[in-house]
Amino acid sequence: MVIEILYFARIREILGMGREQMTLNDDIEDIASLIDYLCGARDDRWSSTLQQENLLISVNQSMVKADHGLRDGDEVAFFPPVSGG
Amino acid sequence: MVIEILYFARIREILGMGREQMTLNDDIEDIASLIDYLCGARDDRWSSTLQQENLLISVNQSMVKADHGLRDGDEVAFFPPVSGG
Amino acid sequence: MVIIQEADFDIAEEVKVLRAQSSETGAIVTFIGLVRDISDSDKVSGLYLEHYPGMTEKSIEGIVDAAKSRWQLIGTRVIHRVGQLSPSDQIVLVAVTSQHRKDAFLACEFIMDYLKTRAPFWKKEQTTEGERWLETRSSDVDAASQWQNEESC
Amino acid sequence: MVIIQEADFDIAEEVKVLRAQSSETGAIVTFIGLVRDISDSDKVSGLYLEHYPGMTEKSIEGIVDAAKSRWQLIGTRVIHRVGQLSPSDQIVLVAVTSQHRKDAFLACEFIMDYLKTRAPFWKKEQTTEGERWLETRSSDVDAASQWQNEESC
Repeated sequence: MVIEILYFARIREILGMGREQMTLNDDIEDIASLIDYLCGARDDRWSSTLQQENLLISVNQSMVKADHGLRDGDEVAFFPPVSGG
Repeated sequence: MVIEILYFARIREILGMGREQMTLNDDIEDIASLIDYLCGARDDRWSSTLQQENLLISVNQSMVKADHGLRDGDEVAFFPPVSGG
Repeated sequence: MVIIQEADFDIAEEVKVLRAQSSETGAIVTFIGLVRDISDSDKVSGLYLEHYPGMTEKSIEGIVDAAKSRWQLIGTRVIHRVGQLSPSDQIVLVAVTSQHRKDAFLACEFIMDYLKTRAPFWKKEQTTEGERWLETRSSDVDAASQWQNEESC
Repeated sequence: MVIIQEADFDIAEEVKVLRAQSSETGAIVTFIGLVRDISDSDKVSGLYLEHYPGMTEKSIEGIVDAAKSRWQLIGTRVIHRVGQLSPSDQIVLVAVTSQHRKDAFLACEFIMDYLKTRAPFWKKEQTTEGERWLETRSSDVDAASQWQNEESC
């Protein structure tokens, strides 16, 4: 399946990337396995940001936990704790 | 002594008077005795308004109780519960 | 700053004055009270607001001082209208600035609750059933007394 | 009504729109957040606000809906600015109308507390010590969680 991944704020800056499209292997079925894949396949910046305890995750613009399942066409976002207002 | 008495809102309308100056006899030393005097010396409208339980009293623009003493030049006011805001 | 006036007020003007007072201001909370067109299920056509000149300002200043001693505030503005008003007219503005929003929210609500029960204003409603003077609502007395209960916590 | 924009806003305009919505409105409570010039004792020269377009509006609308189900509200307006801001600039406006002031006060504070912890905005401060991203303050997390404790009372 194909998903869109968005990165925001500090995470976007560290990774040097705001958005990417990814074609996932069949064994990546949820957010947790997506994070595992990204941390394993890419450089240290990925594991240092995506394994942080306070990482926030959304799928299709709703906040989710790491066990949330993935479907074709999903919009996934990774971001740090928010600070608006 | 000479005092000024002010009446507001419903009380002012019932008494038909917003303000009066009064020269008090020596035996009127506090608000309670002033109210007694006014209720005794004047018609029923005075006793029906000044003896109401929810009557509010101020002397020199600070809220007081009926046992508050009176001094020459005091500005006394009688009014119903407030309803601003 | 406490102002009693017949004229209407402009919230933008008051917020502008408050913003100019300090660059440390992080929060502005305002309350505006309006004349409602229904009162106890009667249609209200107008409202006359009487007050006690001098004592009104003094009592509101006392309430504002109490708020200032309780929370960290930067500035406050209270404007209360008197005289003849119509439904939807603005009656009162309370505006409070602070470094942090919690102080501003609490102080603004505190000032309104005490103003409702302590400041010498009286409303006379003109309704389809005739004219009538309003008196303090028991819900307003309860609102003001809650601040005292909190103090003893 | 939730609006995310780079442009500044005018509180008078927003209050005017809310007042026109209903003649039953008795109370308008507004909150304005401003850029402070000091942060953790460093001088702030500017603030950059990033957000997640689409999700921002959706999350704030969810917060407003939660407020509406909890209190009797007539209207709400939330405007949040993004992009480059300077000290003393307005960042956010939350305006709530209701028949009675208590509902308006509580709903306005509730919306701000949740917006601070749930809406996807990120602030990057430019200070004398360099640039830094801000993260949710623990005091804001506490403020938002208080509303949940109250629910179980």
